[in-house]
Amino acid sequence: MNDPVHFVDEMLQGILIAHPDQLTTVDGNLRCIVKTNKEKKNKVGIATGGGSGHLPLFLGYVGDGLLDGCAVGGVFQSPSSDQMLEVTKSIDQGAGVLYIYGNYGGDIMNFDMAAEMADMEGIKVAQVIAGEDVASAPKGEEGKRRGVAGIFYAFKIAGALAGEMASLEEVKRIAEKTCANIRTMGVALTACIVPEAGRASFTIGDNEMEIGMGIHGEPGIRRGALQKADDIVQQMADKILADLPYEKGDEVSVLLNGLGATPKEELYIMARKLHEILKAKGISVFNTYVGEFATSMEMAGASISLLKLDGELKRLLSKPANSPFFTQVQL
Amino acid sequence: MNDPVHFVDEMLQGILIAHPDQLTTVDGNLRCIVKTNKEKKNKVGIATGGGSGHLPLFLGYVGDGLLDGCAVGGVFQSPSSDQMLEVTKSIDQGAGVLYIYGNYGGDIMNFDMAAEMADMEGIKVAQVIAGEDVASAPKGEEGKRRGVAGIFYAFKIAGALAGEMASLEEVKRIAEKTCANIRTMGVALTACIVPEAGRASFTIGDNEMEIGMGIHGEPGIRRGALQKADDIVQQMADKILADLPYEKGDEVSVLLNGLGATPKEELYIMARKLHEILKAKGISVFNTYVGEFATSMEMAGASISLLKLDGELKRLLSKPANSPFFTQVQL
Amino acid sequence: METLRIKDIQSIILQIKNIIDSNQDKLMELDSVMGDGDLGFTMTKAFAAAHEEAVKSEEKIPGKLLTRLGIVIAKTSPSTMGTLIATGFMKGGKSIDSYDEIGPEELAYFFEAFARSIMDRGKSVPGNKTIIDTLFPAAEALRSSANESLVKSISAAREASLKGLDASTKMKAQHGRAAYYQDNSIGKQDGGATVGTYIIEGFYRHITQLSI
Amino acid sequence: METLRIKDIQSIILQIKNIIDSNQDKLMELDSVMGDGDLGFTMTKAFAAAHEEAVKSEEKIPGKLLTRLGIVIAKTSPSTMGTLIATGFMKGGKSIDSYDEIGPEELAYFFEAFARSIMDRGKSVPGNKTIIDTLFPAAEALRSSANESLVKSISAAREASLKGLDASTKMKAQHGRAAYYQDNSIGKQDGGATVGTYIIEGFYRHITQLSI
Ligand SMILES: Nc1ncnc2c1ncn2[C@@H]1O[C@H](COP(=O)(O)OP(=O)(O)O)[C@@H](O)[C@H]1O
Ligand SMILES: Nc1ncnc2c1ncn2[C@@H]1O[C@H](COP(=O)(O)OP(=O)(O)O)[C@@H](O)[C@H]1O
Ligand SMILES: [Mg+2]
Ligand SMILES: [Mg+2]
Ligand SMILES: [Mg+2]
Ligand SMILES: [Mg+2]
Repeated sequence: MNDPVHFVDEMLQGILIAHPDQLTTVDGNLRCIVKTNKEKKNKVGIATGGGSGHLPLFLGYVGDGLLDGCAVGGVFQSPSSDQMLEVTKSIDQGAGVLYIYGNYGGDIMNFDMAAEMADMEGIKVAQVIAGEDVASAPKGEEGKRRGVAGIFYAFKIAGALAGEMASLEEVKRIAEKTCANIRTMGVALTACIVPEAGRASFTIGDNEMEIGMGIHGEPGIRRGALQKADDIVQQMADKILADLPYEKGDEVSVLLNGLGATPKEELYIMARKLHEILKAKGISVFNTYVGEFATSMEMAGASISLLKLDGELKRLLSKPANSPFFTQVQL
Repeated sequence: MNDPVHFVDEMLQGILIAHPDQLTTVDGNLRCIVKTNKEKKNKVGIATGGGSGHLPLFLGYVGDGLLDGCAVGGVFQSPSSDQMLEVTKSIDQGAGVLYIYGNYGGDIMNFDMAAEMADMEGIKVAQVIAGEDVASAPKGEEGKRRGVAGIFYAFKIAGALAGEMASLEEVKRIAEKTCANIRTMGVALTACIVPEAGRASFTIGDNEMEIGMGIHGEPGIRRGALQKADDIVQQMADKILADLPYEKGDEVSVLLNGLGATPKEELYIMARKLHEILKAKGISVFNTYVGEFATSMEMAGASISLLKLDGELKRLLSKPANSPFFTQVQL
Repeated sequence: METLRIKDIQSIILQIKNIIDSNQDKLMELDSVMGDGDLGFTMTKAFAAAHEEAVKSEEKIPGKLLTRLGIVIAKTSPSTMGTLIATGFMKGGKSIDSYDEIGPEELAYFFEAFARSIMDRGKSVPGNKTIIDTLFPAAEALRSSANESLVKSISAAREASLKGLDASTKMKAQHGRAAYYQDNSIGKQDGGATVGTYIIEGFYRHITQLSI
Repeated sequence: METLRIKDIQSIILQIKNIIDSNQDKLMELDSVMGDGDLGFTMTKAFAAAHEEAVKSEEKIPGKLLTRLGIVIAKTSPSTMGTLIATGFMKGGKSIDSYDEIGPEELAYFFEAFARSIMDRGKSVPGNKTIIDTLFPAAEALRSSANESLVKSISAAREASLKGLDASTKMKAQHGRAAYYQDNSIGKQDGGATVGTYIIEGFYRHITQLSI
C-alpha cells in the first residue's frame, strides 16, 4: 500500500488505466465511473454506488449487459449525492435511470438527494434498494436488512432486461423481483482492515468465527469457536432456506462469495456441501457462481446467496455480460 | 475447512458439482479432470498438471479455447504419471497431446514418465515447461527458473492455436515462444498455509515482505521491511524489464496476479504504478489482466508478469476463452 | 446583540468547528461502539469545509450562506451524519433566506426546518436515538422563547439539547448501523445526538460571548 | 544365505519401511530446511504401499516383484523422491527379472540399474547432492565385491553409502527445491541422500541378521 489517503484514487487510476476500453470517468472525476462506450438512445441507464473496499462491488459491474455507471465512495463510505447526479446525467439516454444499491442509511440519503436533484434536471429516476442479508434483521423486518453479495443478481438481471430496451418501470420491476427472491448469509473468520485506520476496528480470535457478520464488520448472530466448513454451511443454509422459504421443487442460482482472503479451494468445499443440502431438500440448482463478488478488504470469510428463479429470471440471468470484473457467456 | 485429509477431493467434488457442463472426470477419477464436451477430432489436446492449492491454477484453465485436461496433485504435490497418462488418453483426438506445466522437479519426472507410457500406447506427446520467475535463477540460467503465474499466457495462447486445428509441432512452437517471452516477479507479505500441516512452514513478520518468493514459499531474493506499493512495484519492474530485456517500442500484455489474500484494490494500485513505469520506458501495453490467476492458499502478496507480444501472439491472446475460472470475450 | 448577520454566522461556524475538533476522539469513540467509528473524522472534515466556505463566500444573506454551507458539506462529507447536517443547513437556510438578519424568531424557523428536513431525509422521528433527539427539543425551546432575547432563547435551546442527549442515551437505536445492535444500544450515548449538542453549543458560545 | 528370494525381498522391504518409519521426523526436518518438508510423509507412504504390495503380490521372480513395487510407489507417492525411487525399483527390477534368485552379482546389477535410472530420470550425476551420492557409491561397491559373499558385498555397499552421505553434505545442491538455496545448501545434509542410505541399510539388516 502507498499513502492510505490516496488509496481510493490510486485504485481508480489503476482500474481506468487497466481497462480504458471499458471504463471511463465523467468529465475527469475519478469517483464517477461510467462505460467508455455509451449505450443506445432510449436504453434505461442503471447506476449504483457505494463505499470502496468491496471490489468487484460496486464499479466492477459497470459493463455490457450490466450497469452503466457507478458513484464511488471512500472506503466503506457512501459517495456524495453530487457524484450520483453526475453519473445520472452522464448515463441518461432519455429513458430514465434506475438506481440499484445496498440498504445502508448513508447511501439511501445520498441517492434520495441525487434523485431529487435529477428530477429537477428533468431526468426520470427510480430506485431499488437491495437488502438480503438474513442475519441483519428478522423475518418480517426484511426492509431493515443489509444489502450484500446478492445484489450482483439484481445488477445482472436488471442489466440484461435494460439491454432489451425495456422501460424504466419494467427494469425497476425486475430488479425488485430479483431482490425479493435473494437471501444471503455470511461468515467471517478475520476482521477487515480499513486502510486509513491501518488496523482492524474489531477482532476475531484465531480459532473463532462470527456467523452473520456484515461486510463492514457489523455484528452477526453468533460468535463462536471455528467449526468445520460443512457445519458452517449447514447453519447458513438452514437460515437461508427457512427464510424465503426455499422449498422442494424450487430452482435456484447459487452464489458462493469469498470476502477477500478466503482461498477459492475453500469456497468449492463449501459449494460441495451446499449442493448436497439442496439436493436433499429437493431444490434444484440452475447454475453456481463461485468467486469474489463482494469483498471486504482482507476479511477472511464467505457468504452464500440463493436466488429463486422462474422462467423470466432464468432467461435474463443466462444472457451474456462483460465487465472488467465479470464476464459471462450465454448460459 | 473440513478434515484436511479430504481437502483436495472435497474441493474437486465442489468444482465438479458447480460446473457440470464444463468439467468432468476421466472414468470417475476425481484427480483427472477434463472438459465435459470432447473436442473435435484431430484437435491437438493440451494437458497440464500440478499441485493443488493454486486455484485457478491448474485445472481452472481447462475450458474452451484453453486446455483439454489436467492431472491434479495433492496440495503443493505433483500428480502421478498414472493420472497424467489417464488424462492423456482421454483427451487425445488423434493429433497428439501437448503437456504444458511448471518447471518443478517432481512434475517434470512424472510428466516424463507419463510421456514414455503414452508413447508406448501410441500417443504422440510433446512437452513445454514454463519457467519465468526471474527471482528463481539468474539470467543465463533461465532453464532453472520456476514456473509461476505467467504460465497462464502459455495456456491461453496455445489453447487458441490448438483451436485453429494447428499441428502438435505448431502448438508446441507457439507455447515455447510464449514462454520465452514471459517474465514474472513476485512479492510475499505473509506465508502460505498447507491444510495438512495446518500452520505456515515459514513466517514473514507483520511489517516484513519477501521479494521474489515462490508460490510454495521458495526463498526470494530479498527479505526486508514492508515498503510502499510503488517502491515494491518499481523494484519488481526493474528486475523484469532488465531481464528479457523489454525495451522502448515493445508491446506487452500485463498480468497482475494476487496470491490469494491480497485485495483487488491493492492489485490495481500496483497496476497504476506499473503502467506509469512502462509508459516512461516507451513500452506500450496491449491489455492488462488483474486478478487471481495463480494463488498460494492464504498467502498475501502479488506477482507481476509481462508478455512481450508480436502480431501472432496478439492475435491468439485476443481470442475468446471460457472456463469456470477464466472467461474472455474477443479482445 | 439581538440579531445575527454574516459575520456572526462565520464566527458561529468557527465555534462549532473548534468544538468538533477538540472532541474528534470522543466522536470517534462513540461511533466505534455501535457504528463504523468515522464520525469524528467526517465531522471535522465537514466543518473544516464549511468554515472555509463561510470565510470566503460573498453571500450577503445569512440564510443563503447557511444553505451554501449545506451544499459544501454534502459534497465533502457524504456519510450519514454529513448528509443529514448538509440537508439541515440547506433547508434551514432556505427557510430564512428572505431575512437580512436572524433574530430569535428566525433562529427558531431555522432550527425547526433544520430538524424537520433531517427527519424527512432520515425517515426518523424523535425517540429513535439520533441527532433529532437533541435538535428537535432545541428547536422547540427556540420556538417557545422566540419572544425573548437571543441569549435567553439560545440558552434554553442549549439546555433542551443537553437534556435530549441524556434522554436519547436511554433509547433504543432504530436507524443506521447502531440499529443492528438492537437492545444492546440502550444505555450507550449516540454520536449523532452528541453532534446535535455541539451545533447548538456553537451558536450558544458565540451569542453569549458577544453579550458579555 | 547366498541368494535372495521372494521371502527375502518381503523382509527387506519391511526393514526399509521400519527404518523410514522411525526416521520420519528426521526426514521431515531435513526436507524442511531446503525443501517443502514432505519427505518424511511421502516416504512412509511409499514404503507402506510397497510393503503391502510385497506381502500380497503373487509374483515369483524377485526382479518382477521389485518392478511391481516401483509401479505401486509411482502411483502413491508422486513427489520427487517417490518418483525417483519408483523409477529405481522399476528399472532395477527389470534388469534382473530373468533371474530366479539374487546373488551378489545380481544385487550389483540391480543397484547399478537403480542408480542409473534415477540419474536418467532426474538428469543428475554424482556430485549434485542427491540420493545418487549415496546410491551410486553403493552400487560401485557392490560391483567391486560381486565375487564376495552377500554379507561382505552389502557391508561394503553400506559403508560406501554412509561415506557418500558425508561427502554429499559438503556439496552444493543442483536439483529440486534445494537448488534455490544455492551456496546456502553447502553443509546441510540432503534428505534424498539420507533415504538412499536407508534403502541400503534395509538390505544390510536383512542380510546380516539372517547370517548371524
Ligand atoms: N435515519 C436517520 N435519521 C437521523 N439520524 C440518523 C439516521 N441514521 C443515523 N443517524 C445518526 O447518524 C449517526 C451516525 O452518523 P455517521 O457516523 O455519519 O454514520 P455512518 O458512518 O454509518 O454513515 C448516528 O449516531 C445517528 O445519530
Ligand atoms: N533431479 C534430481 N535427481 C536426483 N535426485 C533429486 C533430484 N531432485 C531432487 N532430488 C532429491 O530429492 C530430494 C527431495 O525429494 P522430495 O522431498 O520428494 O522433493 P519435492 O518435495 O520437492 O518433490 C532431495 O533431497 C534430493 O536428494
Ligand atoms: Mg461511515
Ligand atoms: Mg513435495
Ligand atoms: Mg459512522
Ligand atoms: Mg519435499
